[in-house]
Amino acid sequence: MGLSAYLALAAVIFSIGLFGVMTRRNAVGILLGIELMLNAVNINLVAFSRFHGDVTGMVLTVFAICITVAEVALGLAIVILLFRTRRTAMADHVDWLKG
Amino acid sequence: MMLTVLLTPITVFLLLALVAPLRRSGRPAAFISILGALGTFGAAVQTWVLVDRLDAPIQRVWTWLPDSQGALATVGYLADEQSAIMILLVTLVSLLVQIYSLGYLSDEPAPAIGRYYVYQSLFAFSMLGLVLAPNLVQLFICWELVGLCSYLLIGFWYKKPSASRAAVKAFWTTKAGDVGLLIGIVLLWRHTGTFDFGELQQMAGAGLVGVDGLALITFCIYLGAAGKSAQFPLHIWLPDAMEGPTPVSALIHAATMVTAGVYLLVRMAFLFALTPDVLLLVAWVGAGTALMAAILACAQNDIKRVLAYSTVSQLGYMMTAIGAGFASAGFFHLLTHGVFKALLFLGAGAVIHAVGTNDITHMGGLARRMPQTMIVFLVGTLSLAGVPLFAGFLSKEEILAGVWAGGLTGPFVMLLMGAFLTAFYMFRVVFLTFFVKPAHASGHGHGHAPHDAPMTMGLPLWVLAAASMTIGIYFMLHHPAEAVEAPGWLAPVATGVALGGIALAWATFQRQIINAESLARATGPLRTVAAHGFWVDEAFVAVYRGILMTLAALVGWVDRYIVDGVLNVISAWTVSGGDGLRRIQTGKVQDYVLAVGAGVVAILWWLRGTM
Amino acid sequence: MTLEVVGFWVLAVLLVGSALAVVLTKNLFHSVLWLALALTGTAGIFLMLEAEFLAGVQILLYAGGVVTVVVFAIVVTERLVGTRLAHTSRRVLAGGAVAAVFLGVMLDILARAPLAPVMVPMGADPTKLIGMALMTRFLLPFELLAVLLLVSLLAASYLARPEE
Amino acid sequence: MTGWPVLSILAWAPFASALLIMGLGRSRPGFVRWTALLGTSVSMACALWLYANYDLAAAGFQFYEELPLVPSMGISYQLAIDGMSLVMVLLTAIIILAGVFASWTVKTRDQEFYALLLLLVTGVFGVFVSLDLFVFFLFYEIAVLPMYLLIGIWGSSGEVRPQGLFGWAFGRTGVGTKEYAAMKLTLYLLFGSAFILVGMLALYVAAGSTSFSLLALEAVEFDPGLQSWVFLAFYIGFGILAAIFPFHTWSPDGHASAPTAVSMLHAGVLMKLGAYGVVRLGMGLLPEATQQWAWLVGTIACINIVYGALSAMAQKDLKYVIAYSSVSHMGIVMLGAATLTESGLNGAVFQMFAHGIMTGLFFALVGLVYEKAHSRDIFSMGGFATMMPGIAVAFTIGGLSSLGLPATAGFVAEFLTFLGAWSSAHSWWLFPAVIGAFLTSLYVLRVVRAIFWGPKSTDPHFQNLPDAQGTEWVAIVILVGALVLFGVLPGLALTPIDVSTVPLLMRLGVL
Repeated sequence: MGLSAYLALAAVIFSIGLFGVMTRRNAVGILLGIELMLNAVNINLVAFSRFHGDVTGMVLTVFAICITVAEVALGLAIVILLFRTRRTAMADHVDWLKG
Repeated sequence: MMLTVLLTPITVFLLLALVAPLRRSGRPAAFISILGALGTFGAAVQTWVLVDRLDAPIQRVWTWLPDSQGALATVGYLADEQSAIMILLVTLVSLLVQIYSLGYLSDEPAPAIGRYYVYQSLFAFSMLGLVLAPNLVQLFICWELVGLCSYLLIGFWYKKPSASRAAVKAFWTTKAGDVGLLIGIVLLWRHTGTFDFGELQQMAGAGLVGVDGLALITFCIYLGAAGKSAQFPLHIWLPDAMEGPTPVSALIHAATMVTAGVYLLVRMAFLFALTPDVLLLVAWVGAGTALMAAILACAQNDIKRVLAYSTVSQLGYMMTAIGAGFASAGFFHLLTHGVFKALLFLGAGAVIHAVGTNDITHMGGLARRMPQTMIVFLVGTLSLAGVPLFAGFLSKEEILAGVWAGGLTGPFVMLLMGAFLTAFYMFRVVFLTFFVKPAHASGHGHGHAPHDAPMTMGLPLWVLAAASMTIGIYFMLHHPAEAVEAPGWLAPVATGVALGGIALAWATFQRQIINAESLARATGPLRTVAAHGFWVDEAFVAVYRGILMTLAALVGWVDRYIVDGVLNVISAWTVSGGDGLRRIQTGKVQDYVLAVGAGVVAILWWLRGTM
Repeated sequence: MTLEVVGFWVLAVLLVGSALAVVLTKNLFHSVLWLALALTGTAGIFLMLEAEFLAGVQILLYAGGVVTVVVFAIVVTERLVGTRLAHTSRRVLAGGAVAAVFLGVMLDILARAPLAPVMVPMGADPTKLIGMALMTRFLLPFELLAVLLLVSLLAASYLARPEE
Repeated sequence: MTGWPVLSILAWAPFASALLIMGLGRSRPGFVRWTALLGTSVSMACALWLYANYDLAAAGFQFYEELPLVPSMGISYQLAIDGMSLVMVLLTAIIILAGVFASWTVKTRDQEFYALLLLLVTGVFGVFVSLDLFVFFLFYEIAVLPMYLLIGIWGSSGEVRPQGLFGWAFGRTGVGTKEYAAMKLTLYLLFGSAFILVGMLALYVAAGSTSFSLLALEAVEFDPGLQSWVFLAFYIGFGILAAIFPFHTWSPDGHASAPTAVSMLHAGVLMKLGAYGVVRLGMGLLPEATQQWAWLVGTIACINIVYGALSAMAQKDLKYVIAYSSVSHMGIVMLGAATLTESGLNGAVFQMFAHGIMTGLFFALVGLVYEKAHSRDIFSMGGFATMMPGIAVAFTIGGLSSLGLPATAGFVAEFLTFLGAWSSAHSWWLFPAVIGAFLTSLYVLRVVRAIFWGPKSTDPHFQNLPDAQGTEWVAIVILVGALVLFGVLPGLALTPIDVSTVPLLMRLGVL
């Protein structure tokens, strides 16, 4: 299997994640979509790293995974906060910045 | 010497205008002003003597508007035969009027008197500057300044609505003429390259002034003269100008300022001679004005308005003479008229001051109470009526001779009719004021019996009466070299016409052989027309209200609602556009993600194309 | 058809299927479980790419940690409201279109790009290499990452603290 | 010549006092006023010194100062004045000095008010003295921008009349309020300055991108096609500030809403900035385009004259009358410039000066009347001359100057312009110009009579109003004095003007 197969797979998963981010009403659902997208990126990183014989991509993947953890923690905290203040977890109910 | 003539009044003006306590003190200010006027008169006499002796014009100019060639316009003085004698008239009448005003305005509060003399000094300066102007620019400057003084003095009692309205009306009407004058000056400058009277005269004499387009120029200049000298239809302001104090009417609206138009045409006669069509117009309008104003004067009951219409009429005479090509005759009448009309106004002022009304039907039988006033007024009246031995006879005869010699039969007949009416309406005033029993007993509003005016007012009257007589007798004896020999039948005819007018007035108002009412009715529709002043006023009001104000309102509306409206529509569209665009800012984060995604897709699409 | 190809396709189908399930299922809880499956599948991909360490981290941190946290969060919030969380979708068509066009363009670009067909030997054990890199070249980012994690944990616990 | 950078002192003295006021003037009203007076007096002294020391025989640009700012782009702080700018500097100094006195009674936030006013003045001075186009533009913007705050904060709102055709649009934009006026003015002027900037950059690039200096650009002969559109850009850009039709509507609203000193400065000086820009940059740098477009400039100027006068006749609000009269009088300025004759251009520059003083006086007096009577409705007031004789006399003198009465500065300007108009290629311009002058006499005297000289109003609000007092007199006396002085002795201003207009016209090849 060549590099392009991995990249294609990652692209598919990224697109699916993007779709989820754009369409999910629930904030947690959006977070899940983001996880998918990040995951696709990780696949890309590892694939490139492996096919170019350079370990940097893998290191970055480690970083990415760690940061994702932080992001999820914060994201969920925000969701809970949102829930407390607005009684909703629906992202499209939150439009304070409406023009 | 000439500078003294100009500098004295302006110094007095500045002194009184700038030193407020002096101005507010009233009578001291008046004394300073009179002293100044006396000095000016003295200087004017000396100037006259000097010019007479030198027998050559004295001119001196300073640069006023510099340009790259040195001077675009200058100011200075030009004292020649005409201007020297004219400043004599101006300073004399001005001096006498200032003395007279001291008595006439004695009831006014001190600051008002001070203000009055400020205006008087400014007027004296401007009028003298006008007369002595060596060029058209200075003439125009002073021309406007005398107009300003006229405006200020007519509106002297500005708290009276009619006075402030009359002041504005006078300014506007003369200004309309001045627009013409200004255009004329500008055009003439382009035409000849100079403003200077001397140069213009030389050029005209040498045939260097092109005749093409000159008629327009002279016509424009004539417009200015017509406005100032109250020629039909721009005469409407002069009767209303009687709202000012009577001495002012005597000085400005009879003897000096209103004659400025005539003076201008006399000055420019050499130029007008090149445009006979315009001269013809001047003559016909002049004659028409003379007759029309005489008719209107018969229909007035206000003594000052009678005199005002009479002034308009006499100005018409002068203009006709100029139009006929005999400017000197017009100028001569200007001088004699200046003296006796000032006399008449001041006499009328004495009467008004004594009885407290302007209405001749409320007067009557004043001859016994005010004998001196009656005598001087009679002198003036006889002079105006053109009775031999009096100043007016000569000048009027000269005008008639000139018009006849100019071949203008129509204007000649009109002037003759005017002369008849002049005698009639003036003696109507004399009889109604001084002789017959008052028709309305309530006239004497002062609460005490009317009596002759005090010394300050009496002295000027006697001086002017004497001057009238002197001029009349002097010239009768030393008949001046006339430009035209009058036909032998003219003097008797003119005298006969005048006496006829007097007789009719005597029969109607003194003996009451002829019923005044039926006489008036006999004139038929003319009476109605006269009562309305030929509707000239109404025509002007219609133009002002109907055309100008409507146009202004229209333009104002267009400006606010179209020009500015379009701007505001653009602005409103921008605001609504912003409002519309605002709605795409939903505040929902996913919509933004959608947009970002679409954007990324677009960028990728573009990248793909470049691969 | 080598084992590698078969393995890849199996994993690919598994991944895509579970990912689709994540974004399409109506039940939030199920979504999370499908995500766990997808993450595990990703770990499989990592294994195929000979990145064992990363596969381990993936399973431990993601499939283990993250999913657990999410589940906790859901449970907590549902307890807070007392109802089940709705889990519907919006603008499916627009989102689908954007995502599909995106995918199409990406695949098109991939198809044209000259990409390496075979793997290059790493020269050593990737795990060891990662460890070396983290302790040498990426030491500073690594430390910063630690700080970041600490800060975000503190921040999360601050944000989600019980109401006073 | 001394070693002192007089032009810089002139321009920056107000700025320095503005800094002082902002730094130390908090709740010290006396300090604020005296510092402002000091700053403007320094400028006045500099202006008089310049006037006295300008070498008329040598003519040209004098008192040269230069300090390179960005050498690589040819931007330098380059100052000098010629006769025309000398007169404008003098005008600005007079107006701002009077303006400081006229706003002595400002109560709200006087610290900021004076600081902004002085900042504005620095901008105006800077425009008149700078030779470098970049610096010119910088100063130009400094002169325009404080206006927004000055009107928006210290202005006064008039009646709101959202009606008639496009009434909905007025309603939306908030016509009549001071915020509307401030916004309109600022947007309009910035819209104009965009054109100016484009024009300047075009010339800069066309001349080889080496120097922004006016002197350097003057030496370049630009391509006629470029000249043509750059001239139009300058004409629109500066013309908006000079209130050319149909871009004049900011002026009535802006001037009516602005506080006294701001109206004075804006109508008195800033509008001249526009005309100055057209003459200095448009005519000075683009000789061929000037001849090409003179017909347009002159014809629009004629429209301005008559249209402005008629609009003024239709107004009921005193400030609007004065503002529209400015529109009309700026037409005279533009007309004089468009005649391309010596007398016409002299008349234009003189009219800038005369109208500056005149309108400054008008707005000062209107401000006083408004302050005392709290009304701007012409036909509700009446007979004020008995209560405020000083204001009445001054207003009458201003009015007479406005209608071109000889012995006031207004006449000289109009007369010269008329001479120029008839001598120009389009001699018919004379007639609208003269008619405009006549219409002016109609509306001015009407207003003067209605407010001051007519019968006394019976409205209880208008009884026992005080005359001008204290410092207010100073402003009036300065302005009336200048108006009459330059009317009686026009050579004082005409001589320096002439030495700078003649070379300009020679460059145009019309002299």
